[in-house]
Amino acid sequence: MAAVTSLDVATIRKDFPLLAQVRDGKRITYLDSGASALPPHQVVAAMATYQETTHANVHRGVYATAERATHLYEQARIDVGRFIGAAKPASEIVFTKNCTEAFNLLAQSWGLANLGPNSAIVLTEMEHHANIVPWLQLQTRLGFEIRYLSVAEDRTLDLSNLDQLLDGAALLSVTATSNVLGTVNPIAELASAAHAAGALIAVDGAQAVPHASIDVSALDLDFLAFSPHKVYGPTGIGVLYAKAEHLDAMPPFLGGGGMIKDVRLDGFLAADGPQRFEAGTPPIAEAVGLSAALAYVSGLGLDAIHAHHRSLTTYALSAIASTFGDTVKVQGPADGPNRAGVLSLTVDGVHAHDIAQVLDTYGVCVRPGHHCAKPLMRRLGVNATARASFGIYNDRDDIDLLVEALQATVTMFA
Amino acid sequence: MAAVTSLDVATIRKDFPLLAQVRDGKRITYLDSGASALPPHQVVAAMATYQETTHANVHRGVYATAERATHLYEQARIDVGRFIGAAKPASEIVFTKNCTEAFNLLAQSWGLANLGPNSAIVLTEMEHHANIVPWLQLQTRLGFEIRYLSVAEDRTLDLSNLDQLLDGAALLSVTATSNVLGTVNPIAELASAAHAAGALIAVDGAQAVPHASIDVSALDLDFLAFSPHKVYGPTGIGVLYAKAEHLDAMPPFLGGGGMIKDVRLDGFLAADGPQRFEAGTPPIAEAVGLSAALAYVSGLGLDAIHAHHRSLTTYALSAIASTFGDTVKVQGPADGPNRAGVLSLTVDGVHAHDIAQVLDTYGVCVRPGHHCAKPLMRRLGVNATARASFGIYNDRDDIDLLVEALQATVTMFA
Amino acid sequence: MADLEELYREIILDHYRNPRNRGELDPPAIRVEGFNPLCGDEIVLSLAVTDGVVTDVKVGGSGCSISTSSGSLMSAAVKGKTVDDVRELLATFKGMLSVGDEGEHDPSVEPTPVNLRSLGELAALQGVAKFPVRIKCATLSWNTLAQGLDEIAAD
Amino acid sequence: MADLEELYREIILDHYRNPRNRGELDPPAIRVEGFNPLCGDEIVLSLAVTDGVVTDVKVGGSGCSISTSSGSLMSAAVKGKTVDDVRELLATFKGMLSVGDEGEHDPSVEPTPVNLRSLGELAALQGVAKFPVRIKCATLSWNTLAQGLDEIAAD
Ligand SMILES: Cc1ncc(COP(=O)(O)O)c(C=O)c1O
Ligand SMILES: Cc1ncc(COP(=O)(O)O)c(C=O)c1O
Repeated sequence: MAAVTSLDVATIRKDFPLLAQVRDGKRITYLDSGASALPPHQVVAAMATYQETTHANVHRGVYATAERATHLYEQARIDVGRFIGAAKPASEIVFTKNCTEAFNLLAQSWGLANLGPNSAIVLTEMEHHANIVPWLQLQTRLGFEIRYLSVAEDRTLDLSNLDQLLDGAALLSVTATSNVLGTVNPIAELASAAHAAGALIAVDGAQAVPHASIDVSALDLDFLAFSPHKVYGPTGIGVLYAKAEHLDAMPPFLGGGGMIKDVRLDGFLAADGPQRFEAGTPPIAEAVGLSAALAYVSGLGLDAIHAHHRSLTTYALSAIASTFGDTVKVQGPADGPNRAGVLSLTVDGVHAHDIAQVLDTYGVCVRPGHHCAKPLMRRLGVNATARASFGIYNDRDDIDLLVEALQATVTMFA
Repeated sequence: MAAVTSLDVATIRKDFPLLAQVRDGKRITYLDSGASALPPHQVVAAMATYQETTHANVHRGVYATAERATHLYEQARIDVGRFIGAAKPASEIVFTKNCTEAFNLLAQSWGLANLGPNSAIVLTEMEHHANIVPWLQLQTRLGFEIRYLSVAEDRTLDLSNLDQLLDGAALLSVTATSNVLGTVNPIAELASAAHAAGALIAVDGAQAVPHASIDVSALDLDFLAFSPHKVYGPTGIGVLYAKAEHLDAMPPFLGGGGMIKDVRLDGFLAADGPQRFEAGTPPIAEAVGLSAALAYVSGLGLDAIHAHHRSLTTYALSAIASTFGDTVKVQGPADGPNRAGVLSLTVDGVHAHDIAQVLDTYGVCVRPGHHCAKPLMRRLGVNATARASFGIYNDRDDIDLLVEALQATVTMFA
Repeated sequence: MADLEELYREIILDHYRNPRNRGELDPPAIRVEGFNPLCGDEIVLSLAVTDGVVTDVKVGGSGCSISTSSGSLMSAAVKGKTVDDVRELLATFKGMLSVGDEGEHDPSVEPTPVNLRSLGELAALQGVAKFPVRIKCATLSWNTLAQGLDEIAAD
Repeated sequence: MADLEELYREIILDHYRNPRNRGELDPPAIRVEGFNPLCGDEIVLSLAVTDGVVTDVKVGGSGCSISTSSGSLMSAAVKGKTVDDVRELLATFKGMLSVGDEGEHDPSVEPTPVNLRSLGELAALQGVAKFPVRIKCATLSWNTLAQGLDEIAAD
């Protein structure tokens, strides 16, 4: 069989009722999957079926429904583990509430146990706040050093001082793909550099996992966090992968039911494994939805998805450049294999809010703002961009409409 | 109009497809609402509709769908606030991932800012681990004193030394209803005692909110936490109410996007209001489901629900006593207005696991175990109970079947 | 598109392109920073109050057309007014945009009937009420102003 | 109900009602505690190993019929065996219950074909495999034993 290289967008769209809606005579052109992807009908149905036919609290019930709910929840853990190539899928995946909580857990558990006044960690200037603020919070408590890889003029990471920054560092925590620039960072290379320097590597996969297959074992990652709602799954759940040898040594984070072996009035004993980090009733229906989402994208094929996004990106970058010249800037690296489908647009004299507002009148959904990356915004010298980001349901028509709407914007504010 | 005093269970059941299922010739008798209530079709449909027609990330989008999603999410906050009588519904409700996270937030934010080596807080022996472990964790860090109200022989709280325990305490954190004993604690009285002693009061409403209306303003509560999935809502979301004057003074907890005003490489400025505590993408579909759940129970009427549960409880307690005498014990207070529909059963010589297992063969779903209340279990001198807990879809037939199945259990292990 | 023209009235685009009272004042004027945490807009307001009268105000920072024009219109409107009059104007302005006591916007609630005439040029921002997300842009400068007045009152 | 009789075989009920080797050993026997965090069952295992042979074992704590009978059956089965043989028995026992390498039970996977004869009376617990939640009850004493053996090996 020939390698699948393209998605059948027309068929895919049928799974997304939102895209069939017509409002004020316009259909919705959803170019905001980087913020949150739409969940396909299959995910919604899997959750609804679970909720209507199998719901029960997990882990403690003996009756058949509770057993089935527990099985579905634990199976979701295994599905996620397999999806990202975890060596021990049942023992290395923690379900959090979102990708952000995953970083808080990493900081407050691994970080608290492993960092101190003489430690250092390395982040980058292009991180999302989720991979900055938890470290700043912990820094206030422990006083370690935070070093930043900077963003080069070509909008890739400046790796010229990587070894120097890693020297003596305990952790490199870096995004696989920038949610603003679309830069795809060289994770394999960063992982070996970190390990060579004796540091661990944590990867923010929020933007990368939806677009290409990531294999934590092949890449030798210590930690990976991502957001199910950006992989066509539900809100209310997040994922932290931690290599078993780290997870098993990490102290608990949130406390409560389900994460303990024993509780007395004067102390408690924490449970082993992922459970130690899952206090309280977990996101059960959401785990079921996440499983369905991963099955859905696996069915399409991660390679096909990647190729589709690459081709849209190339088309969009060249359409924007040829239509607008320098008037509309795309903040990010030039087109190439390491350029993801995230287009941060800026227009001199027109604020991102206003771009997005005018685009909305065309049904074109893009997101204006700092995209939770204020340090990067300062580095770029802009205070907001209007970001178009691609998903499996987008096609060239969507980009043509984006260009048309951008033209109207430029005219309006000229 | 006459006061509604009973629920039309037959009609209600139609909203719960799970209850219509027949497995091995038996229908499911769900007596585990104390662990997690079943979500009615209305809740499932509200979430599915949101997911299929309105999903977008909240707070940052300008386009119509994002605006609508943001509105639904913020409206859910207001709905929750109104449901519990918050004075400022838009500003006093924080969405967490579950009730347990609400207590972690309380401890790590309010507690961290207000407790120290010379402080004391008061809990009770009947608390769920969610209202113990977070305080034990914080105690390890700060070294304050934790005092416990004990459980009296009649299985109510022993209040004889309340004033003494409150003396010099900063907080009383207590469950409104015990998830093991069904004891309904005198929250109004406890709130005034706490305030008279200069302490704040936090209430664990996980078991109480589904059964009776709670008005945080009338009761003058400082904090209230509860679990949407126990109020016929979805998993993946929790609620913390905090009086605005406290909330506004509380430092951030989890860090990341959405909870900041500004982030620089060397520090950040936290946002105001509930947003400060909602880092990352929130549980949007879940908030929509929660709104639908609160509308559903409000439609039935909290007073009617309360009366229904009271009547089932009276019926069950007397059926069990008359059938089994001393063979089957119900751990908890005698029947009365302050006795909730949570029946923790123990049988000498038969372990709770085995009770639940045999009951399952009748399709009767009860939960065996320590119910995340190990300190209480030690106080009761048992290591597990088999707990039957009532919901709006239960009726006397369910209790008759429970009794029949219990009889088989006793015979089998005699 | 009708709504869009309501939003981007000529007067708003004019104040966006040529904002009045740009810059900063020297001390003893006070300096207040405002953020729209959702979009990254920042405003730096300098405020001079003498004997209960706003004698001067300047606006720095950067934002979208709505927040910039609102800041510009506000600066022109409050200069020379007493603090009490400014607070009243603020309340009227928020009423026009249906912003509730808790700062929230409830689209199901009709805008408070306000005396639009009393708002003068500020009434141009009326169209924002139809765009709930943009209301925070329109109120950013006003909330920052209120914070500044509170700081002065607290001294 | 057929399954239920499979689960509660006579031999299991017998070991539940009359557990063998109850109690604790004095030092130098080592003491290991095991918890089933999900249900509150606790087990206290005393273990004496001399020259690579389990010379004595006693079981305390409290649990359900499955965990109690499993502990009782285990104690009878391992006494007098070499540590190596005990580890092999443990693997066979877990195989019978389809417990994977990570301790998880996958109901979609057929139980490993094991030599049931080599398990002797322990084979009575075979019916537990059909009740995934109870597998943790059946393995609690074995996991606690394994922990004890590891502690001794680490010395
Ligand atoms: C009294 C009580 N508090 C807290 C909780 C914890 O709720 P959740 O598991 O939703 O975090 C529960 C439910 O298990 C409970 O019954
Ligand atoms: C790169 C990156 N990291 C982290 C996050 C945070 O994800 P979440 O909001 O689901 O916690 C996002 C999404 O906003 C992101 O794009």
